[in-house]
Amino acid sequence: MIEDVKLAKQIIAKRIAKEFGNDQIVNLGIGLPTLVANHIPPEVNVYLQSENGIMGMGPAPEPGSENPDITNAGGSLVTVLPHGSYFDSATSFGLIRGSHVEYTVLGALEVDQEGNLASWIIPGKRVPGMGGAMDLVVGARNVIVSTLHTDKGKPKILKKCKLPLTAVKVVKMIVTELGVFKVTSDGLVLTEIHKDSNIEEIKANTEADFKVAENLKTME
Amino acid sequence: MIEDVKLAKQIIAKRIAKEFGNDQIVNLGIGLPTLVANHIPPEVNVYLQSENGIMGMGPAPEPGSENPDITNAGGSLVTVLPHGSYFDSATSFGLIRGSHVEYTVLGALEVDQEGNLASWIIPGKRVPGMGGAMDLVVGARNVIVSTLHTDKGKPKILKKCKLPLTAVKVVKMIVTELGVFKVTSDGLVLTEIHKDSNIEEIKANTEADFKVAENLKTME
Amino acid sequence: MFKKLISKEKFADLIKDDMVLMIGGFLNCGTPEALVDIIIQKKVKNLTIICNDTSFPDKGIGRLVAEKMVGKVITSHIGTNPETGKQMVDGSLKVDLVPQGTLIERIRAGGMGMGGFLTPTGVGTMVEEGKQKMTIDGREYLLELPLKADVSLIKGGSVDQAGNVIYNGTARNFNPIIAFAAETVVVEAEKLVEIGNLVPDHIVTPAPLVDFIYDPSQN
Amino acid sequence: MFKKLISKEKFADLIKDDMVLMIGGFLNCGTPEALVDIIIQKKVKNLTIICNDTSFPDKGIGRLVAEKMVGKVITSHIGTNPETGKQMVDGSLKVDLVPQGTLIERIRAGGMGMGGFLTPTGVGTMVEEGKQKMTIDGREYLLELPLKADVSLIKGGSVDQAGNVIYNGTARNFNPIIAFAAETVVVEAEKLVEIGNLVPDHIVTPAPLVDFIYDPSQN
Repeated sequence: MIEDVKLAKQIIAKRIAKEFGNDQIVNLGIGLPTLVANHIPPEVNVYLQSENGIMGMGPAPEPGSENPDITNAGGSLVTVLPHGSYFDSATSFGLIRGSHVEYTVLGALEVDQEGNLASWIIPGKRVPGMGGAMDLVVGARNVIVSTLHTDKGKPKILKKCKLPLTAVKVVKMIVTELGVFKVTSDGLVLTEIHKDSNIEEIKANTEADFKVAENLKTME
Repeated sequence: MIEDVKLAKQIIAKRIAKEFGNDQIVNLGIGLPTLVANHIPPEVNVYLQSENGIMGMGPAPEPGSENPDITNAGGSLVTVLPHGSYFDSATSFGLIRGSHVEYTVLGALEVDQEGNLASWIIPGKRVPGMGGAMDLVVGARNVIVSTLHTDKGKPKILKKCKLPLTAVKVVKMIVTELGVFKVTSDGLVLTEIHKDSNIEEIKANTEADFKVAENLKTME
Repeated sequence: MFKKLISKEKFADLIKDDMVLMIGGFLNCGTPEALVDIIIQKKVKNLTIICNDTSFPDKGIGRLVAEKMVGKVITSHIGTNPETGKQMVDGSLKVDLVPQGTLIERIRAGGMGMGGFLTPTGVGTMVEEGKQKMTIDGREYLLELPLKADVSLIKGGSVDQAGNVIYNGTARNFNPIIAFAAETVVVEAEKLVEIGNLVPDHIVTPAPLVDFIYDPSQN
Repeated sequence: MFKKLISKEKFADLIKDDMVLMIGGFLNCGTPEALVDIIIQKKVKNLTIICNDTSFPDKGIGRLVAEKMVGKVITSHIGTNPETGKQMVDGSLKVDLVPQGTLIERIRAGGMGMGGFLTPTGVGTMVEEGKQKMTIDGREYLLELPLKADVSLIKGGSVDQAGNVIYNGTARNFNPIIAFAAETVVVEAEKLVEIGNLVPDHIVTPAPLVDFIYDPSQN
């Protein structure tokens, strides 16, 4: 098990960044998914979209050049690239619902082997609201869940989500610090494994049933 | 009967222009309704909207300053006022369907005493399509029909439209060269009469039943 | 012509107990804070607020919640304002949680005369409770209904004296859409300009949608 | 990066018999005429065209009709093009007439992932034939379904090398909406500019919606 949480998150972010292609729209959720931006190769022109109404989001502003009217969906100050643009929320969710967003990357409270996702509510305990997550996971062409493999030692990849769902059968890929799973019509498949992990460790920390891909690769 | 068609149209246009108030959005149909613009008092700031995507439409351009990218819904070259703006067709019909247009003024093939309107098709003979008319008459707060009282001697204001309808029970006011009718829950009411006409003439040329308002006024 | 400028007092007169307000903004960005200030000073009661989120307790819409002026909120996210959650639990504030894309589209439907729309968002989740489900071309959708308000409060970037609005950056968010969906629309102008200073191709909210302009620098 | 410029030949390769095309424009304004020229030179067959109107026989979309390249048109108005009416009567062209506001909203629904929407337009008329009617809050509406296309052809005013578009005046019309609703989007640029020359607040069509840019001045 990779115990260093910071390192674990870097492993996940770095791997996810490899998925993106030129001219694609990508929406990165708050928290761990935000780190993915740091790993996108400079030669790949990804349009980072944030649901509050920005396309072509750039990095955080240099000190002294902050503009309070340029933020991301987490409320953090950001910048816009020279080929970026702004739009209203209806247009922003038109892009999202209309499958113009190629990848949405977000965290999970639970995810299961059918691709169901629970990420927005712990009834009686934590009710932040779904924000834009339900639209994002239903609308984006590819939903990638980025998550630490376990939460306080308990598996997060389950046979069946127990918490209220964000959406049904939408997740295509799950990336943890231990490996990469694809959700297929044939069930969950482990396609990549981190060099410091092994299949026994992953089995012990995963509730879901999964197959191991014949051509299992090393996660990089 | 006012035989001079040009004069008749001027009478109609002049009367309709009196309806409009400050800061209201008005959509004028092609043909006779377009003439209404010439009679709007300069102290009243009406926003002429055209469904192709312009707000605050101005008069035809001066020769030499035509811009092919500034047209009205009839395809004529127009101008935009300094407080005008442009938008896409979805926004334009959002304004229309959402009751932001105070008045729509349009012609009729037939109009009836229930406020039904037929204006878009003569089956087997003339099928131009409805264009934006169906949305306009359903969405605008007030539908004014501007029409010559008869077509080749035949009444246009009927008991019941015979041609396929543009919309059901939407017309609020009918203005012809002979007078002004309001469509009320109590039926058609003649509220104004042109000085050169009389009630007998209007009765002879109107198929619809109508009442004469107690305080019948002279149309001006 | 073009007498849309409104004073602090006249704006305060517009806002009454039990009203339904739409307020623009996304967390800390694009909310007409000066208009919120005036509402707070007036101490109105039992507002219904339709907004993207309830912001923070000391910011934007969050302040109206913290001042206990809100009876109901229709929103997509309350997680950044613990006060909203507290009042929801103690029963003093009713919270309707709506997916963000559905929320803005319901407002658009209200402002643009639609009776509703079909969205795939929320199918198979708690969101579908009580809603009509329809299958179109083999895919399930929820029928979502329009939202309207008495007053919309929007934050404009550059606003001309006629009421045309251009927004700054992501301060745009809900603002141009809620401008369609209320009986009365008030814009708080970041920068008030003369007519003719805005390019018609760049204008986002056409002037006649705006009833009143509030210029904080003149108040 | 930003290699979206397309040649006459490459654009011609994109367009094939039996395709569904959306084409921007309103009568004589805002149609990508140079792209239409290329299609006419290629002599394709049996296109389905989704557009506001069929323009005039010698203009825009009307030319495709006059050249008998269109098997079906979904549009709101054909009255300015006698050729459309003639082919409709002789049975060689199928014409679906749709109210203009419903047409553009169906395209928007297609491009923005809605399963349909409820409009009051057309209730009680021929337009309601075959459609589901629903009553919401005591008012009747028609359920209208989304439209999509294989390729959308749009006319841009100022277009940057990344594909961001600002439109000129009323040449905007259907263009920004059809940019959402097709697998492939080609913009004909009135004026091609360098990246950074357009203000992000003014951009109407965001770059990643555009797949190809055609610059008539370079062809």
